[in-house]
Amino acid sequence: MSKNEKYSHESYLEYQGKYKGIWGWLFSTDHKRIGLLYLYSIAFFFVVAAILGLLIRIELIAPGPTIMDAQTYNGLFTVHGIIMIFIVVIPGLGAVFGNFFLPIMIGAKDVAFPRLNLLSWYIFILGAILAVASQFAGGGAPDTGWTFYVPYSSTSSTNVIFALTAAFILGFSSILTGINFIVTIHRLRAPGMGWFKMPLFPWSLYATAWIQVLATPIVGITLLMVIAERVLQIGFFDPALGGDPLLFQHLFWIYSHPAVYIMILPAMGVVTEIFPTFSQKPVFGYGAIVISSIAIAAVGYFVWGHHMFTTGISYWSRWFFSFLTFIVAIPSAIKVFNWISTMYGGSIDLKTPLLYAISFIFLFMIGGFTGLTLGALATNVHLHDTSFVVAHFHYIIFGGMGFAFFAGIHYWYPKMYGRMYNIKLANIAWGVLFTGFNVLYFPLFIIGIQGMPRRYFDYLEQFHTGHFISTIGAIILIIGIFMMLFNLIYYRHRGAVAPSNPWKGVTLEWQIESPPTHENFEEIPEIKTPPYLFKKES
Amino acid sequence: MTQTANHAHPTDNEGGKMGMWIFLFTELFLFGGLFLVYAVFRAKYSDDFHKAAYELDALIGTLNTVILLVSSMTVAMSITAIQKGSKKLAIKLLLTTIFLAIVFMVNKYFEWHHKFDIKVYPGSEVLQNLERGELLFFGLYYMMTGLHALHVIIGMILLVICIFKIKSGHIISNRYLLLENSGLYWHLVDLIWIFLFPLLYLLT
Amino acid sequence: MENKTHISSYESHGRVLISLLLLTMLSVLVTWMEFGVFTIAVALTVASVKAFIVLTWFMHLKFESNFIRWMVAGVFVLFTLVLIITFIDYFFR
Amino acid sequence: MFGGASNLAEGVDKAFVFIFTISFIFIIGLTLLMIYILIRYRRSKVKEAMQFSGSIKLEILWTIIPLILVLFMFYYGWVGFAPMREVPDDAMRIRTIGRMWEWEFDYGQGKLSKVLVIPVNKPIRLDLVSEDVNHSLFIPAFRVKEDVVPGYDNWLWFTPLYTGEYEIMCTEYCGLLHYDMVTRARVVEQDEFEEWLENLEATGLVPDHPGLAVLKKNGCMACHSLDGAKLVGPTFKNLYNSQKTVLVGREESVILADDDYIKRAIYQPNDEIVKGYSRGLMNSYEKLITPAEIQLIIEYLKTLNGE
Ligand code: HEA
Ligand code: HEA
Ligand code: HEC
Ligand code: CUA
Ligand SMILES: [Cu+2]
Repeated sequence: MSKNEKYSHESYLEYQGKYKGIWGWLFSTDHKRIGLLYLYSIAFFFVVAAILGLLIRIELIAPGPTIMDAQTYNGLFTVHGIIMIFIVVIPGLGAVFGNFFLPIMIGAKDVAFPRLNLLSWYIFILGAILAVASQFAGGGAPDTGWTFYVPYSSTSSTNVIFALTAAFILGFSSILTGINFIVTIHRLRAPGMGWFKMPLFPWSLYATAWIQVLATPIVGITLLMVIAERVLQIGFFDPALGGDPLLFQHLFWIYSHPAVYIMILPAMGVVTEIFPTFSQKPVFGYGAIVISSIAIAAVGYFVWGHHMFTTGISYWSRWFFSFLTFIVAIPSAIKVFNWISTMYGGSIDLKTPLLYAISFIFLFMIGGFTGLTLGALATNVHLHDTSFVVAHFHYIIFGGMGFAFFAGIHYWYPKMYGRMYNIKLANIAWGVLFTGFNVLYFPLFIIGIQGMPRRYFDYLEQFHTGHFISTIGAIILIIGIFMMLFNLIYYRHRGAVAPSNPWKGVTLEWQIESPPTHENFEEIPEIKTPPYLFKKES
Repeated sequence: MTQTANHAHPTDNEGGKMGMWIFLFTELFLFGGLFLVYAVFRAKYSDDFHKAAYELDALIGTLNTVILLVSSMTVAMSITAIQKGSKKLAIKLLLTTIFLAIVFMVNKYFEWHHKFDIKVYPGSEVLQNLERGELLFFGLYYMMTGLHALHVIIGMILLVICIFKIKSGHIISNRYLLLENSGLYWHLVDLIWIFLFPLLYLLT
Repeated sequence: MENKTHISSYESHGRVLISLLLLTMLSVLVTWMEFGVFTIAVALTVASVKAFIVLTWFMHLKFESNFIRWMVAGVFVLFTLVLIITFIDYFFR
Repeated sequence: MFGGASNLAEGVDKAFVFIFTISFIFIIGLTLLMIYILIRYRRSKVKEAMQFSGSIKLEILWTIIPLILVLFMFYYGWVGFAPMREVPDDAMRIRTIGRMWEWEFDYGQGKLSKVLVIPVNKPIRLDLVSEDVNHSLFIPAFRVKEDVVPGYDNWLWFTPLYTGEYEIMCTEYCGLLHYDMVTRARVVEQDEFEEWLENLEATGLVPDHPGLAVLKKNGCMACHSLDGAKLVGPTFKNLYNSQKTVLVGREESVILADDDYIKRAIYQPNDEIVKGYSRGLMNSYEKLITPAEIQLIIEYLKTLNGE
């Protein structure tokens, strides 16, 4: 098995530092190993939450109780939501690919604070375990929905405090990662790499990191206040004690709307790397993409109220938030047009990563336009808290961030492991997954418009067909996912040895061996050219 | 815009300081959330807030303000001392700071203790029977000063660590990032108090 | 590296402290004098001035890189915006 | 999605049609464009990629066009929404109570119903009250939804256009039986509605007259009776518009207990003392009771006359 002789240097996978074996992983401050730690742990929690998602779907296959009771169902979608949002997608791309590739792409040997980086992972694990434990411990699974709306969350007798604490801790981990990335990008770019010679994935991480740093503390303190409310009867949000339940929603969404951009920006960054490589062509509108990332981060901070259009916030508040919601769609539009133009006129190699990337565009468009439908005041009144919203965010989170994640893993897999997966199988898996995805979520739009509320354990007869088709889709989707996973796991050790630059990419990570050595670069490269220059000069 | 090419170890002062500042931003927003809540309830119950603020002892508040300001100065001076190479003076100044911090906490203790004595603590019956606005005021008071006190304690721990590092020669006149960052943290504690003080004690 | 470390003198720290103490006195006095609705405005303005002083001298912003200075300003602006936007709701209810 | 059964549905559906049309055009158009590009520029056909990297003109173009389109979307959304917050004054008001996990509609006089029965073609205003946690009242056919938040007076309104039965659902998660918090809205002709209301049994408590509520809230009943009994203070029965003998200082005089007198009696109780009672017992309520509330009290006092 050991073909290490092939590598001129010892790869980071074999590197023996102070600690050996498993400890060499658990105590490693190597950003690549930490990236993989995140990958494995996030994948694990993804599978857990996905199984919960599947159970939700099975329950909804027909009206009336099918496999569980209402309380279980309420716990299921809550924990499904908490794990997916706080453990899988918010750290997701940033923590896995960001950790692994950010330093390499900017020509650094590691992040700015490697030990802090490892600490973030431990904090993350602590929070994650707590979140999962909340499902089983004492009072029963929390049943508040991932949004923890008061007063329900301050009265429910389930393990809400567990879940709140978990979310708080996970937020802390997210903040530390953000700080690390910002400083890394500021301080450790290779000589000659000015801001506008930096590849676009680091750029998107930079914009994301700022949101992480500036928005997360708000939800932290909010969750603390809910805990205080439950434990000390302080009552900031309890109307009986003079508090204001809507204030909680303001505070919650001040964080949680920017959080959706924490999820999507790195995803956009990943596909922005993929299009030029597979078209063998510079990215179209580099500057526009950079500016739009920053614009999304900046404007995205001020639209939180669009989750509260029907709560009775003031007329002008609704007006303002709706208006800004539409404005924040523009940078996303700019990106879509630039991606498509990047492919135009290229020499396009339709390999698995590109397949995922174009389906990302497709699904993101559907998710985005339905987002616009939700952002308009009149239509929001009808659609708020219906399964239309559920379909919107699955399209944009799973279809967007999820597919970008799959694109990324198929793109960088050879670099990370030095092996190739089976491309044919990967393409078939993509087909199944893509079909299943649409069959699963598209019907939810339709029944949502017909008035199917979300978080409903049971439903009226007229929604049966839609739910039934949707559940079938879930099963197809899972088959696709398992094909993909099998492919990635099986060929991890058995695949053909990957060349250092299988896709003929031009960014820095493709200029070093696969897998990279412990310190990435023997010598820090001097950057003289813009990041996406495909012309062979010599 | 030049780079430290080496393995990103704490020798990158500028980076370390930048990281600290960004961390301070998150702290500001942590309290920012509370300030937001304060603003909303104050707008809603301004009379009750006035009434409740009378209950607080403005004298202790003022005293604690002065203490924190002085301690902020001693920390700043200790950095000057280290830069100039006078280890002894730096340690003395840090000890003064910690002493002041302890005085601050003792004051706080008496303040809270008194409140508990007259049964004004979260969840107490006396509190529940007050006007809603006053109740919220005390809720915010405990939350804000409590969180602030927690920061004071963390700051003290950091400063103690600094003292040891100065003694052991890890912090010296051209390498004092830890001291600088701890100092920044301590100033943040002061900064937040600068706002807490008028909002909680002076609004009578 | 732009390592132009600035060493502040003890005296300058002392002067900063004195001005801070004076401002504290001012805000205490102001609240005794009862400016009505303006009391809070005055108290907060004084607090902001104090915060500015602490940031500039004690926290050394005066001698820091531009990036950090702009970020600090940005953070305060951001918080103000969030406050204002929240109040678009509360004022017009 | 069509078949909107209220006056508000049209504006909402217009916004739907507009946004969905644009969305379909863009999603289908851009998808076809992508497929075309993938085929036209596939590697087996195009060996050498063109090397260009941007165009300011295009960037401006595809910033401006979407911007204009989304502004229209915003406009339609707003126009469809604005009437939802402009309730006509003559709307029929029904207090709507949401509690875990049922709806209750209060038609006044203690008449409570679990089903919303309303006359067709009449503006209806539902005043939303929550007794526990957040709920949200959703009537898909009417395109209306508004949260029911404890401690916060929220409302919604609509005019039903057609008779028939429509679903009402709770769309804000509220715990165990959230999914079961559904009921119906029955829209009927005016006379049928009146008949139904007539026959509706009063099962609930008749809510207090708002004036009485003010009196109770301020503790007036400790000293004043409603039935003629003499307590610390004089009774309220038959007080309004009666002739009262009062002492101003030491002078005795007879005055008419009109609106103004009642107001003085509450704001400056010790200026005129009713004969037979002592000064200083009742304190001024000037800070506690607003003039509007006094008006309510007066309205209530009027109901205590006669018999
Ligand atoms: C990754 C996460 C993510 C992202 C990126 C988005 C992006 C957007 N979201 Fe979404 N959203 C969620 C995750 C996300 N959302 C979640 C999780 C919820 C539910 C929370 C809960 O209640 O549990 C939610 C809910 C939600 C609501 C509240 C619904 C309700 O409960 O009533 C609204 C309302 O405005 C909204 C709007 C939008 C808009 C306008 C965008 C825009 O940013 C989209 C921009 C994209 C495009 C516009 C498409 C691409 C552009 C083109 C193809 C070019 C052509 C364009 C034009 C002509 C305009 N979202
Ligand atoms: C990232 C976000 C994410 C993802 C991926 C999913 C995935 C799925 N979700 Fe979703 N969901 C949410 C986020 C997400 N969900 C949120 C936030 C809510 C709201 C909760 C609330 O209301 O509070 C929600 C709510 C929600 C509901 C609505 C419940 C209700 O309102 O009553 C439903 C119902 O159908 C549902 C179903 C599913 C299904 C069938 C999947 C399936 O797609 C899952 C199938 C996927 C798999 C089985 C994948 C297996 C994965 C692997 C094997 C790992 C591979 C990993 C790597 C290689 C890293 N979810
Ligand atoms: C402590 C007992 C007390 C309370 C409480 C009290 N009152 Fe009175 N009230 C009196 C007495 C005694 C008098 C008669 C002396 C006078 O006219 O001032 C009086 C007189 C009046 C009169 C004039 C009656 C008349 O017959 O001319 C009015 C009207 C009145 N009260 C209204 C109120 C209202 C409204 C409240 C509550 C908001 C209230 N009172 C609370 C003791 C009380
Ligand atoms: Cu009531 Cu949901
Ligand atoms: Cu949002």
